[in-house]
Formats: sequence, C-alpha cells, structure tokens
Amino acid sequence: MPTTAELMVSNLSVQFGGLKAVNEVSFSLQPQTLAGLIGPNGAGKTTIFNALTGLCPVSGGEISFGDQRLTNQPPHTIARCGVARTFQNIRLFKNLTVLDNLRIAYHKNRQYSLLCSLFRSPRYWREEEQITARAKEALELVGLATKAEHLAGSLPYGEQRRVEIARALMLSPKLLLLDEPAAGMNPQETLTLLELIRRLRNELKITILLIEHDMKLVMNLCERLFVLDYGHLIATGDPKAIQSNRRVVEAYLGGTGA
Amino acid sequence: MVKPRLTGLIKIILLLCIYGVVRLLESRGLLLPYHVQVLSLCCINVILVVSLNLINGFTGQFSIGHAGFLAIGAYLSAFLTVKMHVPFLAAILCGGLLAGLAGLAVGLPALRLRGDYLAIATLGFGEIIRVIILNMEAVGGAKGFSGIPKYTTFGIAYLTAIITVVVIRNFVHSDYGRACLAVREDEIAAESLGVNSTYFKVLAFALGAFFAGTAGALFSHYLQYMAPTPSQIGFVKSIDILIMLVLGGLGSLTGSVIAAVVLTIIPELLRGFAEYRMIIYPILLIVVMLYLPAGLMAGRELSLDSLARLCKGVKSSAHYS
Amino acid sequence: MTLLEVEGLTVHYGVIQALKGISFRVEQGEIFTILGSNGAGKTTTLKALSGLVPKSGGRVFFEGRDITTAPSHTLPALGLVHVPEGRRIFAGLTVADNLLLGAYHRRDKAGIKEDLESVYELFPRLAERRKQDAGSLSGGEQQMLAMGRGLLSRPRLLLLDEPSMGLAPVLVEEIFRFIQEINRRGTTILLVEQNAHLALEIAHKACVLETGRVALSGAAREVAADGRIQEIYLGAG
Amino acid sequence: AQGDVIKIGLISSLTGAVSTYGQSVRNAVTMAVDDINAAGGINGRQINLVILDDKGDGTEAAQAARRLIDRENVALILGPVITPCVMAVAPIAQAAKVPMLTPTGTGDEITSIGDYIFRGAYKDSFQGRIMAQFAAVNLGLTEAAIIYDVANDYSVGLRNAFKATFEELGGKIVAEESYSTGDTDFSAQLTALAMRNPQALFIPDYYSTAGPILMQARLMGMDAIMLGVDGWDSPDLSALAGGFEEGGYIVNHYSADVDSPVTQEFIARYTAAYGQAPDALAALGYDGALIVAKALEAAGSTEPEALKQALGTVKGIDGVTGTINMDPEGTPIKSAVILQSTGGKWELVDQVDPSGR
Amino acid sequence: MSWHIAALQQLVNGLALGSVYALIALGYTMVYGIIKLINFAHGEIYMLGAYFGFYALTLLNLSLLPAMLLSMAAAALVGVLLERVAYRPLRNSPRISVLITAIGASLLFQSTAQLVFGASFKPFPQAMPFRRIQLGPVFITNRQLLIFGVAVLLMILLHVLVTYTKFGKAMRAVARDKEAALLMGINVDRIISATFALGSALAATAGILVGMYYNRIDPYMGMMPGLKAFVAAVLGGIGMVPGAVLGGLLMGVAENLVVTLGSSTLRDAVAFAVLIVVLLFRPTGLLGKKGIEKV
Ligand SMILES: Nc1ncnc2c1ncn2[C@@H]1O[C@H](COP(=O)(O)OP(=O)(O)OP(=O)(O)O)[C@@H](O)[C@H]1O
Ligand SMILES: Nc1ncnc2c1ncn2[C@@H]1O[C@H](COP(=O)(O)OP(=O)(O)OP(=O)(O)O)[C@@H](O)[C@H]1O
Ligand SMILES: [Mg+2]
Ligand SMILES: [Mg+2]
Repeated sequence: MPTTAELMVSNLSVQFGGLKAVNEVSFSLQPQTLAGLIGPNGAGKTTIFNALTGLCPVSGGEISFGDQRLTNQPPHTIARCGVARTFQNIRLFKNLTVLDNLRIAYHKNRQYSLLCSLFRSPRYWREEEQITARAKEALELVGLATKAEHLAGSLPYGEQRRVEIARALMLSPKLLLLDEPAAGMNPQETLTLLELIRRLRNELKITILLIEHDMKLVMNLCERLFVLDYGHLIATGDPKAIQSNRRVVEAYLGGTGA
Repeated sequence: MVKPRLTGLIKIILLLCIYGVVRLLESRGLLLPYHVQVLSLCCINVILVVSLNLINGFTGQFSIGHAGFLAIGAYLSAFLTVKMHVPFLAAILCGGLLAGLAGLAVGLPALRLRGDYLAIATLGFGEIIRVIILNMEAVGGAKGFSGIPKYTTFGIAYLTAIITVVVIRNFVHSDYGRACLAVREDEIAAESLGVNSTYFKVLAFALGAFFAGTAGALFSHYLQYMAPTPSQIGFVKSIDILIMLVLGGLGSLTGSVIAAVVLTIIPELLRGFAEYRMIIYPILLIVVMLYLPAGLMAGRELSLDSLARLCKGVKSSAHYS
Repeated sequence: MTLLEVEGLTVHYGVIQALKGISFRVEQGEIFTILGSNGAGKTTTLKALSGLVPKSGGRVFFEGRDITTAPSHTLPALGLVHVPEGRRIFAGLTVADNLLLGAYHRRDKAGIKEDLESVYELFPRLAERRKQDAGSLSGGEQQMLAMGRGLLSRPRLLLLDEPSMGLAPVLVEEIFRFIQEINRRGTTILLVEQNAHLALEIAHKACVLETGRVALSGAAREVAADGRIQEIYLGAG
Repeated sequence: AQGDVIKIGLISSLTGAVSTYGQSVRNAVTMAVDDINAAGGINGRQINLVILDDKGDGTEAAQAARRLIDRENVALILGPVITPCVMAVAPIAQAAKVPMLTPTGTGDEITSIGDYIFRGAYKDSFQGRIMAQFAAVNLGLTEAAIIYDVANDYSVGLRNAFKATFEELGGKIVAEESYSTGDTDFSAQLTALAMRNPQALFIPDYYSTAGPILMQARLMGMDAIMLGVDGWDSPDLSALAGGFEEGGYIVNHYSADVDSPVTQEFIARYTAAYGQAPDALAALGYDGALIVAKALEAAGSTEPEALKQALGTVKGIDGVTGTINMDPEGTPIKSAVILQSTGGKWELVDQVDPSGR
Repeated sequence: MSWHIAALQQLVNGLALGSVYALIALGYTMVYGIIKLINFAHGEIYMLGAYFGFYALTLLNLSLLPAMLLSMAAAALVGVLLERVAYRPLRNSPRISVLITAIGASLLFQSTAQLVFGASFKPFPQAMPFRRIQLGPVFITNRQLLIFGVAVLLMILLHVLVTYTKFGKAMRAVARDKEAALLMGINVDRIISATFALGSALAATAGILVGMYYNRIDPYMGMMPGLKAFVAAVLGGIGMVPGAVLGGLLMGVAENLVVTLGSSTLRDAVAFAVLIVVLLFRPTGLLGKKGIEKV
C-alpha cells in the first residue's frame, strides 16, 4: 500500500545526563522519499533513530507520523504505527532460524487469539501458513530464499544485514529506518544493497531514511540528505548541494569525501 | 516429513499405549504401587519443569521461585477440598488460577529487573510465600497441613501432564510463543518489531505459574500432607526444578520431560546408598553438565520425524555394513 | 627479513572449514593488507595468528620462532599484537587505564611512560580524555584508543582488523594516516580492510582471500591493477 | 525366606540439614538391632534392617515408605525422624496397614492419623505441660518469655503447650520471639526479650540451637532462668552454650544420676562405637527399636493386626529413656524427670509420674 | 531498657549481623565480578573454611592467626580447584549451566563434609577471650567489633586492589572482555584462578570469624548465610566491592529492625520484601551502575 504519511520532527532534543546528543533538530520527510542522515561519529544519528522508534526518551520536541504522535511512545506502539528499523549493530535473533526471525516480525498483523493458539483452531493453521508464505516472499525479495532454515547467527555479515531488512519489511512498514546498512560490506556488495534499497522504495512505495558513512552509496541513492554535527542539524538538501557545502566538507566529508 | 494429522494420531495412540501398559503391568503386579507412585511424581515434576521452561527457557526470564507457585496451588486446593469440600477438579483449577494471579504479580518486577536481579526477586517472592504459609494457622502453620485426601491418581497426573505439555507446546509454536522467544533473544529488537515485551513477560509468568499451581494441587493430593519446608515448597524445591530444566535443556520441551522423569527416578534408584546418595547425585549432575553444557536436548526437540530419521539412519547403516 | 611466515593455515569452526590452508609472508617494515569479501576468513586469519581460535593445521613463525601453539597471552610480549575487529575497548575503565593495559606485560616503567606520551602525541584527542570512561568515547575515538592500546605493547607486528569500519569519511582518512605514521615509526603492519581502495593505496603488499583460500597475492600495486579485483573490491565494474 | 528373618524398615534423615539427628537415630537403631540379633533374634528369627534416607523431606520419606512396603515387604516401619516426614509417611502406612513407629516424632496429631501409627517419644503437649507446671508450681514463677523456632513443628508444639499450661496456672508470658530453622543469630530476638526482663526463658529446641541461644542470651546480660526440653540432652550442649546452660532446667526421659545400668551401658557402648556420646535422639532411637522388638516378640508373628495389637500393649520395657509402657493410642507412657545443670552436670530435681499428665 | 535504647541496641546488633553477611558477600562479589557466576558453592567454601580453621585450632593446636592463614590457604586451594574442574570447562557455555555445576558443587561439598567431618554440630574453639564493651547505653562485644572491623578493612583493601593495582585492572579487563584481555597479554586463566583464590580465602576468613562468633559449625552452615550473603551482594549491586558491605549491613539492620517492630515470625519475609522493593526502585542494586546499552 502506498504511503501518504509524512514524518515530522520538530525541535527534537535528546539528553544523556549532561550530554545533549540531539539538539533542537527539526526536519520533515515527504512520503516515499529516499533520504539519508549523515554526520560524523557521535553526531547523534543513531540517537535520532532511537528517538523515532521509542528506544530512548525524548527530552524535548515533537515527532509525528501522519496523524499519529510518536513522541515518547513505547517502541512496540511505534512499530505498530508502521515504523520499522534495522540496527547499527545487527540485532537479529541469532539463535533462531532466519524464517522464525521473519515470522516474529509479523506479530502486529496476527489475527488469531490466544485460545486459538493454545488449542490450534483451524484459523490458527490457516494464518500460520499465511505467515510462513509472507516470510518466504520477503526473503525472496532480499535474495535469501535458500537460507530460510539457517540459524540467523551463522550467516555472513552481509546476509545478516539483508535478513534484518527483510525482517523489518514483515511489519509492512510505511517508514523504514536503516542504520548503516552497508557497514562492513565490500564495494560489490554495497552495490547490490543499493539496488535492493532502491527497489524496495519503488515497489513497496515506502519512505526510507538511512544512516550511512559510505558516501558513494549515499550520494547515489538518496534524494535528500540531512547532515548532523554535534547534535545539530547543520545542513539539508540534495546530494549535490551537500557535497559542496563547506561546513559539511569540513566536519564530515574531508578531502576525499565522495 | 510425516503429515501433521497423522503424527498427531500416532502421538495420541502412543500416549494411550503408555497409559495402558502402566495399567496392565500394575494389574499384573509387575508394577508395584511404589512404582506407580514414582511415576505419578514424575508427571507432577514434568508439569513443573515444562511450565518453568516457558518462563526461563522460552521467555528468557530467570525465575528461581517456581516452588512458590507450587505452594499456592498445593495449599489452596488442599484447603478447598479439606475444609470446603470442593470437588477435586475445581480445586485444581482454583489452585492454578490463584497461582496464575500470583504469577501476574511476580511478572511485574520482571519488567524492571533483569538476569540475576530478577532471580533474586523471584527467590524472595518464593520465600515470602513460604513464610506466609508458615504463619497461617488455617493451613496448619509449621505443623503442616495433614489429612489431605489422596485424590491424585496416576491417571489424573498423567493426563494433566499431557495437557500441560500440549498446551505449552501449542503456545510456543504460535505467534505468542514466537513473541516470547523474541523477548528472550533480544528485547530491544523485539520491541522495535511491535512485540509488547511487558505483556509477554507477564503472560509467560502467569501461564507458567498457572500450571505450576495445578502441579501443586496434584502434589498436595498425592502426598496427603504439606509442610512449609524449603525442600517441599521453598527454594530447595525451586532449585530442584531448575536443575531438571537446565539438564533437559532450556527451550526444549521434550528435554524437560525427559529430565523431569530421569531426575525423579535417579534419586529413587540411589535411595539405598544412604549418605553416599548425596555424593553420587551431585557428581552425576556436574559430569552431565560438563559433557552436555546445553542440556540433554540442547534446545532441540525429540519428534517423530527425528525418530523416524534416526531409525532410517540406523537401518540404512545396518544395510551397508 | 621475514617477520611473519604463515604456512598452510587451516581453521575449523565445528564442521565448517573457515580457512582452507593459506600461506603468506610479511616482511619487516612493510604494510601487508588482506582483502576479501564478507566471510572470506580475514578475521579468522588474524584470530588464528593471535591464538584466539585454535588452528586445525598449518604452522606460523614469528621472527623465525614457531608460535603455532603459543597461547594468546604470551604473544604481546613477543611483539605480535592484535587490534581486534570492533575495537573491544574496556568500557568502565578510563582511557588511561585502557592504554596501560596494553603495556600489561611490560615492566619497564620509564619505557611505558615514554610510549604513553608518544601515543598521546599521536592521538591528541585521547590525551584530552585520559580520565574519561572509555565506553563513552565516539566510534572514531574508540578506534584510536584501540590502536593506541596496541601501540603500548611495543609491537613489532601490529594486526589491525577493519580499523575504518563504521567511521565517518574524515576519520577514515585520519586513521589511515595514523597507520602510515605508525608504520613509518618502525612497526610492521598486517591490515585487514573492507575499504580496499585506501588499503591498497597505503600497503606495500596485499593478498586476497576468497572463501578461506588465497586467491591472489603480490605487490599492492599489482593486485590493485588486477581486473577481478578492480571489479569486486574497487567497485569499478 | 520369610520364615527365618524379620524385615524391618528404617526411614531416617541421613542427609540434608537435619542429618545430625537422623544419623543419631540410625546409629542407635543399628546398634539395637545388632544387639537383638546377637542375642538370638526374636523368637529365633533374625532382624533384617533396611535403611532408607529421606533427606529430611516429606516427599522423599513418602517415597521411601512406599518402597519399604511394596518392594521390601517390611513387617514394620521405624521412623521417620522429623515430623514433616512422619506426617507424610503415616497416611501411607495406615492405608497399607503396616504398623509404623516413629521413635522421635513428638507432634500431638501424629498418632491420631490412625491405629497403625505409634511413637516412642513424649507428645509435645505432655512435655510442654510438665515444664510449665514445674516453672509455675515448683519454681513459683509468674512471668516467662519464650523463644522458639516457627519453622519447626517440635518447637512450635512445645511452645503452644507450655504457653497454655503456664497461663492456665496464672502465669504470664511477657514476651515471645521466634526464629527460623538454620538461623544462627538471635541477638535481635534476645534483645527484644531482654527488654521485658522476664523471670524465665523457655527455649524449646534441640541442643544445637538452644546452645547458641543460651550463650547469646547470657552474653547479652540476660539473667532469666533458662528452661529447656529433652532436645537439649546432648554432651555437646555445654560446649555450644559456652557453659551457660549452668543453672538451667530441662524435662527429660532419664537422668544419668538415677538411672539404670541400661542407660549407663548404652552411653558407654554408643560412645565407643561412634566416637561421640549419644544425644536424646540416639536414646529415643535405641528405645524405639526395643519397643518394636518387644512387640514383635509379643505378637509372635509379623502379621500386621497382631503386631499392631502388640505395639499398643507392650509394657515394662526397660529402655534407655526409662521404663516404657505402650498405650493403644500410640504414645508411650513414660515418666519424666526434671534436671538442673549444676557444676556442669545434669542433676535430678524432680520426678514426674506419667499419670501426672 | 527503654524502647529507644533497645532500638539503638538493635541497630548495633543489626550492624554486627550485617557484618557477617558482608564478610561472606565480599567473596561472592569478587567471583561474580569477574565471571558473572553466582557461585552457589561459595557458602560451602565458607563452611569448609570454618572446618579447616576448626581442625587447625584443635588438631594442630595452632593459635588463631596461623590457623586462619592455614584455613585461608586451604580454602583458596579448594576454590581454585573448583574453578578448574567445574567452571572453566564451561566458560563458553550458557551461564546457567555453570550455575547448575555450582549448585552441584555446593551439594557435593555439603555431603562430603558431612561424611568426613560428621553431621553433628561442632562447638568452635573459643580462641579469643570474650569482652563486652559498653558504648553509652548500648553495648557491643569484642567479637562483633572484630567482625565489623575486618569486614570494613577487607572492603577497603579490596577496593584499593580492584581500583588501583595492576592486578585489579587486569581483573576488570577480564571481567569486561576476556578475549580482548588475552590480546593485552593478560593470562586470563591465571587472573580468574587468582580471583577464586582470593574469594575463597575471604570465605574462609568469614567462616572462622563467624564460627567463633556463633560458637557452632556444621556441614550445612553455609546454606542460609550463603543465600543471605548473596542477597546482600545483589542488594548492594553485585560485583561492587563496597556494595557487598553496604548490602550486608543493610540486610542485617533491616532484619533486626523487623524484630524490633514486633514481627519476628515474619522476619525473613519482610527482609525479602524490602529487598524486592529496593530492587524495584534501583533495579541494579544500591551501588550498581545501570549498564548502558547502546543501541
Ligand atoms: N544510551 C546512551 N547513553 C549515553 N550516551 C549515549 C547513549 N547513546 C548515545 N550516546 C551518546 O550520544 C552521542 C551520539 O551517539 P550516536 O550513537 O547517536 O552517534 P552516531 O551519530 O550514530 O555515531 P556513529 O556514526 O558512530 O554511529 C554520542 O556521544 C554517544 O556517546
Ligand atoms: N564463531 C564462529 N562460528 C562458526 N562460524 C564462524 C564463526 N566465526 C566465523 N565463522 C565463519 O567463518 C567464515 C569466515 O569468517 P570471518 O569472520 O573470518 O570472515 P571475514 O573475512 O572477517 O568477514 P567480514 O568481512 O564479515 O568481517 C564465515 O563463513 C563465518 O560465517
Ligand atoms: Mg550510529
Ligand atoms: Mg571480519
């Protein structure tokens, strides 16, 4: 289903003790945009993701998604609003199979009741079949259909990243947040990933916001960039504009940037 | 793979056969009341271990106060049958329900506490229950609760154990169970996938406690006497259950069943060795743990499929040799 | 002079064979880089060298001495120091304590002090934060700390596993500058990198791993010029 | 094989936290059985003793009982030692109609479980009443305090009986504190008790706990008269109490001053055999075996009904703990003595006729 | 005695009892700190320490200090062996498996001790004269003072050891990341052994002092205090040296206060309830740091 909801972040602040990791950041994201969030290490990028997904308390400002207010909602509620994410340090359920990792993520769409599950009503069987089918579809999409029965933790790093993306897709999200999806991948793999992300946006019509240090990927993929430094949003714009922004070059890109 | 319907049928037949064989041997005098008694205890322990597995093994909470739930079920049901003349089945249900409620209450600290801190809180909870019972004159206090009718037969214990295992298996293999697994594996990831970890922790505690309560009800009407001692309803019992759970393998239901049965029978076999019994038993425990650190079943399940495969394997290897 | 010699190294994880007999040599004073895609066995190679995973076959010589079965904790004293993947700094200890733990095996107080100062000189940012909890450092700072900690062992051979992973472009440049600087000061370096571009730029020699085997090796410049490498690792396809 | 031996089961706590009591009983019973067998057995038949451990746990004791009854086909069960085990075993023995005699179980309700259940010790109510009477009447006390183990049925039972009788006789329990089995620090309770300055302190528990309580109380400066029970009877009491049992009174079955050669000989032989002097539980264990032997002899068979009959009627057994006459109700009629510790020895101060109960 | 003097006296008693818990909890916390293992056998090493001391005092006729040193050495040896045989092989296994071997070891020590030393309660030799010290309206015994003093002294020593010495830093490094510690040239096995030796020696010290204090030892004496000390360590924040002492003292005072307030029968229940409530407000104990989990 195409997304029409718009992400609005206004004056978002996150504080850890004395440290203001995110400082009065405001931005908005039009539906079906493919946007990037970049900035030096420790700039607060992941923290913004955490605030968006309810994993860390917001100390000021507002986050809304469509007509839903996400500020300081518990993570599972936010997930139910259609916001899915991946993690910088992969957080797969390592001891479970790839398939189970995905099936878990169908949770919010599950219809049958506790009693149905305890006594295995026909409805249970029907829906379980459906869930498995959905999971296989998602795996197909990221090109891992053959790995369904593998333990998630046993896969190579790059594949784990893709499983994590597939798992996020099981939520049928409207907004997908990807935290450094290309980290630890070689250029070839990065390229495949780039194609995948682009396809996801085009086929599923979802909004994607990603954090990435690989400038090649960011510049090729994103339509819009937000640059963060020391918790402040220092620049917004399309890749071209950002690349030539002197502040961004100084703080982040350096001499060879891109 | 064998078809689910078919395996279901095979399993039911197998379970009935086991019951039939026990009954037959009993009537032929090959199984003495003593043996049947031990088997009943095995069933009660199966319920306890499997229900703890739901909390510790599948949901990843660290509870060492399971005997507290057993105590609630045991005493409440005994009180109901002895003092209120409530029918046994209703008493079992009431015991389970009150224990389940207590499980809800214990589930709450589980929301804030992790790992060893939770363990201590559950241990504390178990001891609080025990001390309260110790001070309750209505159920005999330190004297213990005697005169409980012997309602628990092997049949009832066996049936309850089967129901427990089946229900918990069904739970675990549903979306609910997967949500619990997710909470166990990585709470943050689970939350971000829309799993309300609070709800599932409390649910696991409540459900686990419910079954422990029913086991308690069976237990008091099996022993006909309850005493508020650590080894019967206190931390010693909780640890016994935990040992069975870990030895069977966290997260494996068949492992729990096997370990509960084996560890109920072993002390029985060793009983004649007097003081040496308590030296042999811990050595066995340590050795098994050293060689099978993830437990007998190591998170796997023994299923008809795997058995069939095993048989085939044996057959085919026999064929080639 | 050959500093490190690896002969037919194999490693198993259970039944999976992660390294299928790899051999290479690292000469004194050079930067040697190992490239390869995910799961090729780069990390495993370094771990096997420093004894973190048991070797199932092959031999390893360091300065002519057979260290195939030497326990991990004896290697820093010999001069073989491993800065692991993912930094692995000790959170909860201060920056200074982390650095000093690098010198754990050393007894020469004066020498340690001297090296400490030179690390602070190399990474002034660590000097600013010497009393800070290492866990609170940013990714780049943690990487510097990990390298600084390695340097305090006075390595003759420094094994670096993906030092640029997850770092912002400016920091990546900086880290690579540091690697060259360390090398210039006389430390031989065995570098595992995903960022093949930069790695090949600063390395003298290189080898490419593919699913546990050496697929290609030679002078860095030659390796960089190889067509296949161009395609896979430099994204020139 | 039934003809030439008589099989008797003993259930005792050989392991676990109360094993010290269980082992005393086991040692004494083994000694008694050996004695009987050496003297030609019972009506020419040797006794075969099957010993099973119950770890001090009711579930285990029940299991052991079933095994003795079903698999070993014992004629009779001796034991168990502690009340929670006794209570778990009694319904089984009763249902199977296998006579059972616990040498040490004191809980009042034990013998009311059925007509096959017997004991060799005092009832808690009997002993508690004797001590209360002695305190109120002989010592003329009007105020007393109690410290007892809430988790131990023996202690609770004695406390209840003492309290009831003492109050009946016009005395007042000015303070009461409790602790749990396994506790070692009683300073809090004792401080609270000391605040009330009681004339006497009743400590109904075994020597192992009474000893430390006595010491801690005295060191705290408490000068109340210390009142005890048969559980205090152990050569180790004095060392555990740091000698502070001096001046205290206990109820006991027998007195080393007045008693028979049987007692003296038992103490000597037990000490020689096990390297430690017997405590009250050993004495009771020995007598339990004697009662059983006498009953078997009187019944002339191992037939349950006859045996039960005999157990309820055997009289004049010359035991270590005095002369024992069994009662069909299941509790022996035994005389009690009141002893006082003077100069490190327990001396007889009063003798209570069993009819005094 | 008036009510408030009694309360004050209870406070002193509570501190003394708390010192006992603290003394045992220190060893618990050391071992936990390094390998995150609830060493269930710690209470039994405390028991063995008491017995070693007992035999050193009676059979070998040593005086207190040498007996103590001997017992500490013997307990350290037992601790090191225990780690070697039952814990080290499981270092990479699930934590709960090690917990089970620890429980197994605890049962084994209990029953072996019962077999070797006898099941009976043994009066502990009184190697120190008894004295009562009046502090205004309340009093304290010299033994209470000794236990309190030793607990506080050991806490300070251990704290210094862990925070400032090279050994302490190595310990903390091993606790954080064993693999990385190896790469620093730290002999992880040896550091862990040394920690067990230290923790066990601490347990032995506690065993002797407490044995002397209560004048009674038996093979099961480690069970309850072991459990309580563990609770105390958790209350204070397990793994933290000062936390063990704080937790111990607090437990002791709380227990005694409950008695003063007139419900000795519910003492243990109230103590546990207090613990749970404290944990609800401070989920990692009083001094425990909240583990920052960076997502
Ligand atoms: N849970 C936390 N507690 C305390 N400080 C935190 C926490 N999470 C993040 N921080 C701090 O907030 C700042 C921003 O961190 P964040 O992880 O958002 O950076 P980032 O932009 O994602 O960097 P990187 O590119 O290295 O991932 C850092 O200084 C970090 O140390
Ligand atoms: N602990 C382990 N258990 C089982 N297999 C492992 C383990 N560690 C690594 N492997 C497997 O060994 C192979 C080599 O892994 P290694 O970590 O050495 O790769 P790498 O080249 O460092 O990859 P990356 O670029 O992702 O760091 C992979 O297939 C991996 O899945
Ligand atoms: Mg980040
Ligand atoms: Mg790697």
